[in-house]
Amino acid sequence: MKPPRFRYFAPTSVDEAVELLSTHADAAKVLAGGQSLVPMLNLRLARPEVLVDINRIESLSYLRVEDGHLAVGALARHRMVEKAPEVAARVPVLQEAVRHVGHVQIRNRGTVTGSIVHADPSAEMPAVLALLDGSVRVVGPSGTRDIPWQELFLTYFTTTLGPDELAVETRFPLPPAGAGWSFMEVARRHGDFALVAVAALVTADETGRVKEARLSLAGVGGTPVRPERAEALLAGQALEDDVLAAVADAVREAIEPESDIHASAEYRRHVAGVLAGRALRAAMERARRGGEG
Amino acid sequence: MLPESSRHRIRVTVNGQVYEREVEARLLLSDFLRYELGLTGTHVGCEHGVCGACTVQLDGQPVRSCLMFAVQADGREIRTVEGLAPDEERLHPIQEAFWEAHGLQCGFCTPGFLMTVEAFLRENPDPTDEEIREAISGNLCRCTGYVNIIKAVRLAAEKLRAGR
Amino acid sequence: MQIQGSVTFDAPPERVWELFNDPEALRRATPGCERLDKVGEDRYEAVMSVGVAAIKGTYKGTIEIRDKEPPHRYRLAIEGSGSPGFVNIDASMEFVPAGGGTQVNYSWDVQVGGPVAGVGQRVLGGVGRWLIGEFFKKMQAELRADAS
Amino acid sequence: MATRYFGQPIKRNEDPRLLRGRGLYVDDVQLPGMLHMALVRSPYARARIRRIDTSKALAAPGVVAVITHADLPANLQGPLPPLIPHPTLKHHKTQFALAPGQVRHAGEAVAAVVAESRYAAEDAAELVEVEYEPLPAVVDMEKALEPGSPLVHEDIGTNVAAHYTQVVGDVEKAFAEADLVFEEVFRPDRGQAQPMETRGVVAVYDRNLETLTIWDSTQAPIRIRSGLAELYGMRANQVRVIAPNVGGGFGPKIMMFYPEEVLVPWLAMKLGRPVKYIEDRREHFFATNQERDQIHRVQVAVRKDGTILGIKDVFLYDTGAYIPYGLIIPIVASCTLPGPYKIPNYHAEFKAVFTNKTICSPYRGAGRPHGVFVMERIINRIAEELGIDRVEVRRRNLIQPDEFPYDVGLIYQDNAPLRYDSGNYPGLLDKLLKLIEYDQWPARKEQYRKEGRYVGLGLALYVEGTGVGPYEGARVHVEPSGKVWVATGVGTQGQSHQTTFAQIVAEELGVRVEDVEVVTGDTGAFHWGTGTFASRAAVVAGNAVALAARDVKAKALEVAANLLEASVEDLELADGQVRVKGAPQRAVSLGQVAVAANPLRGTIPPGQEPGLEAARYFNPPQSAFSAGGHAAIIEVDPATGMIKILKYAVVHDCGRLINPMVVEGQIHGGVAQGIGGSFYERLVFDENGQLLTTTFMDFLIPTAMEVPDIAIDHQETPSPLNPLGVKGAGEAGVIPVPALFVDAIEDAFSGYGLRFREVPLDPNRLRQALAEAGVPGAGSTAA
Repeated sequence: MKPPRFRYFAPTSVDEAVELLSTHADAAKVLAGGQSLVPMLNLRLARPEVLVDINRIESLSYLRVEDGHLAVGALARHRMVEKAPEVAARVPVLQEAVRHVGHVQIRNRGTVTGSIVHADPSAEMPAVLALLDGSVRVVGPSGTRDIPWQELFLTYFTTTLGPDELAVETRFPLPPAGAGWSFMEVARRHGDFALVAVAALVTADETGRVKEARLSLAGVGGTPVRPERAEALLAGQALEDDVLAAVADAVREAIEPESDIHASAEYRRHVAGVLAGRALRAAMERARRGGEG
Repeated sequence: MLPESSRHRIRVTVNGQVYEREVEARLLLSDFLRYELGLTGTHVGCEHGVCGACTVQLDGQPVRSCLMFAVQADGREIRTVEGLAPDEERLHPIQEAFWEAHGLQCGFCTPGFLMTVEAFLRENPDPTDEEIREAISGNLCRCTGYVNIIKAVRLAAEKLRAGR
Repeated sequence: MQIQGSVTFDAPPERVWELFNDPEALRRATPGCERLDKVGEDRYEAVMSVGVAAIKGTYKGTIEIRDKEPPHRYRLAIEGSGSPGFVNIDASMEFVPAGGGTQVNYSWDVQVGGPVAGVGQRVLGGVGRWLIGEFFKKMQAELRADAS
Repeated sequence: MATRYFGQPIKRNEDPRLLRGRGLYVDDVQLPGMLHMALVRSPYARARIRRIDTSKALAAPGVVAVITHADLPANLQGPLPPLIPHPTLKHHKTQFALAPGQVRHAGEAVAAVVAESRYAAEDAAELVEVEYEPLPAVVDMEKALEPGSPLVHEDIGTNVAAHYTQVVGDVEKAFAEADLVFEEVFRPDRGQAQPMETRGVVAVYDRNLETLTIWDSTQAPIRIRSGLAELYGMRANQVRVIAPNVGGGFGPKIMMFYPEEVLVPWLAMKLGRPVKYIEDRREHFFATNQERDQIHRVQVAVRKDGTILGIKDVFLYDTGAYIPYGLIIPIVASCTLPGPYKIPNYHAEFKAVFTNKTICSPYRGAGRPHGVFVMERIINRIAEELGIDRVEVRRRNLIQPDEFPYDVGLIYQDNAPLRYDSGNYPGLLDKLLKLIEYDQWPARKEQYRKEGRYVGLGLALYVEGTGVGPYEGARVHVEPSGKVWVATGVGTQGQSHQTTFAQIVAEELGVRVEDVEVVTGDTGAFHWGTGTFASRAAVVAGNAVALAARDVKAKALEVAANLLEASVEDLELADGQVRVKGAPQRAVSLGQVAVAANPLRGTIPPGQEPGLEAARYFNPPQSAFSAGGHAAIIEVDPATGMIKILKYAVVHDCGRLINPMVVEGQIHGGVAQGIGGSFYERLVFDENGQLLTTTFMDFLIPTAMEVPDIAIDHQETPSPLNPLGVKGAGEAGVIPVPALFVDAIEDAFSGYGLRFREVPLDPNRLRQALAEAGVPGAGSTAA
């Protein structure tokens, strides 16, 4: 298990990186944290001719709260997000989710933006992006654009990013003040890919009913899924058993999971409904406490 | 059919010593440490980033050396198990704790555990058992069932706190 | 791995049959198909670059159309191999009149082997389904392009 | 009173080097001019090889040689030698160094590439063009027995390698007299040992000395040495095999031979340069032996008081594509089934079946988990059918302490009668119940149920045959420095021989444990023996060490008696000295005695051999039988099928303990592997024989998050069969885990009529079963 040959470039600016990507187009792959790409290289399943390593573009290593967003630079490692006080304070669901990403060695190296554009449908970060209606900022030869998550993910490991475009930032809109949150995951072992993961965000009115609820799921198809009908069902409701049962049904309708050796599609469908209910309850609990953990 | 591989001159500090070498771009950091520098204490168990045997510290933080290329370590600081003990006579308190608690059997996974635990205890000097389990869950051990490793980490934390 | 489904085409079975026997259309619609050379009656040699994201492999192999019953059904036998492993497909395609159009019922028995099977099982089903879906979408586009 | 070493939890001699990263594993061996081998492996489970074109690979940069079957010398072209024959093993088919025109499992080696680096070798391996004619594969052992099934070996006309039956008593009569008769089918699935270090071989040939030196991560260096010498037509002493530090073994690292073990030394001789092969993890999944799939169809005859009258177990054993290791696993499974219970009438019958899958050979437990799983499931079924508590059913069938030696009536894997040497099974059970607080369990379980939690208690008992022959040996040698040097043939893969053997010597010679250096696994240091497997090293080699140390002691006393002008009876060994009892100032150091025993001038008595040294062998008359009981409390989330182990308890009896810390470590590791094999680890083959689990992303070894703390209590019933009174402990931890695991889960859902007959379970299977049984929350309408 040794990687095949490739040519390696380590640009120190975004412009330089984009130029390299334009020159080599389909032959090139961006290397950020490398925690998904390098295993595939070692297994010789990925064989790009050129690697553009962006780890030397120091300007991309940042976390900022700005104009209602948490902006996560392309070199911000999972660990940086996990430990950042502003993430804990402003986007706690992201912090809760990031703890499920691999193990500490992986989180020290892997990047949030890399995980998102890698577009593994079982991964946590894309599900959080969908939950918060976030976007990815990309720079290409013709300039900068923001791709909303709905337009980003096509299917398994496939996004609408052009081969000459570099994702430079992930933009998570800040959840409403006082929103409760939860991220729950069923994985075979701690740190494994999710069989199913559910993120929930809930705001409550004075009577303890749902004002707005959002759900986002991973592991249930080719992309992260927001079950819109389930979300709509929740508005104005108290989280009683019958409401949650209807929500679970709506969640199960909204997804098309696959079977693999670890879990059947039926299992994933079932557990998606279960976790949705549990995550909503946990999020509501926090919403009642005014969004405090 | 196969593309050419680029070669690069790198300068890496490993356990305080500076090494300059020319490497092929695809050379894994784990192989660089083991075969170019002869630091065979870093072991390779899976080469796909799960087992943690190859864990080293990059600028003080544990990373999997099988998921990095040597060229990426240019200008950085690496610490391996060979850099843990203060000298030939003494072991590091974490090494002592693994010895006393029988935290190793075949010893193959041990260097990876030590490098993970050293960074962990720097951040969290007085961890709970649950925190210890979580911290070492990226390192697989097939011999010990982890029971004595957890005991060793607890003991190491005590030793380090006492030595402070 | 079994992948089944049906797709509707806006043309009668005779026309759809023709489309599904047109090597140029098949080549254009097959994801990653770089070459499709006729080497005998209903027999082609193909080079395909298939995969998702960085995990792409080039497969060389043969495609054979068998058991033809125009314009009702045929079978596709596809065999390819490359460095990521091998893919063998036995696909049955059925062309059924539906209203003014044609419903194509397909049942693909996909056998994947070698490294990609041992590593990619988690996503093979989903990716396979997606690729087949892309193929039919493009065939629909071929039909429309032809009609316009 | 001299310091005691035997029985003490002493820190390990081997650790300081390992902790500093200064072990020597095979991949750490680096020699000037070394070449690297990579193999081209079949992607098909069954195929004919039509053509191999190596020209492109040969032209690739850095490539030195590309070898196919046709390039091998005649002695390496045939099937490799069989390891353990058995009279009923009619078709002892063995593997090839490189496939000769046909492959029989995915991953079988087809060609070898040798290059200047592993990177270059892998590049070139991709360029070897192999044209295969794929053939239908047989993957399922039941289907392999159907008429018309594809044949793994066409020439024998069957997929049955062996059919073997052993009978005790009159089984038909037992069934005729029974109050209750039932049948069950159990299906343990396939798994793998997966040591953290994969396999590796390095070889270098010295043309001037005509000697071949091989570093091999094997559990049996001496046998590899002897076998290779024979294969290559060399004298045994021309070949030295060193198993340096071995990064875990657990069974599969003993094999005669893996293809790479034959190819690498031959290539080193042929090419005149050192050659290294390090198996990568993906290769390990299909190129290193596997185990565990069996199908047991068992019928049971019981009296209404719960006593078992008879058992008829007919099972299939999946051996994979070849059967080099013979019938050890199914024989051990048959012989382990009765366990601590009296089974007066027992019919054990199996067929070993070829399939187009990787070869099976013993993995820690080696059939024992199967026997225990079947037996303990039977006991629970009896308890359920008769409404008797499961512990009470066990009690009523246990062999009593006054019934030893107890003859089970079977022939064991060592071809000796299966006769338990010593034990106290009711004692074990009592200790186990106390450790798990069984008397409080009904109340606790009720409380959990009230809280809506599903928590169950499982337990299982077992007897483990350990310490099989034929023999091991050891040489104990005292240096002039007073330090003791011990060499033995068994290798170590983490079992702590450098410490436990040192303790045995320290106890006999009165020296400090750290002053005893033990060399294992180097045929240059000691060249008689078989290897480390089947929980035998401490028993067989340990006793050889003790006998050799006792001889050294006798000699030391004799020589010192001369030096001190005292009689032997008045002397003792302590603190590194031989001294006069009661007059410790009259003493000579052991080092001085060693010098005196090997004088440069003067005389030594006629008949006395030079040096303070002795070599001895120990040949056990039969196996020594360890026993134990495990219990666990496990919680299940019925909505997701996820589990949490709340408590785990072990009571273990391996005779006298040499080092309790080491024994407990062995148990911990075994339990973790047992947990893996019960819920996480499964090798999945598709219907064409493709292995779908070839990374640690899919084959799920438990992490520290999945393994609980483990409470251990010991019982010591010394073995009367060896001087130290010890029994083996290496495999104990893994054996009963699958049995108690499903017991706990069934208990958690008692009242729902669940019965699990397969292992490993997983969240998917478990939740499915709970949904089908109507457990609230598990059904598909649950929120």
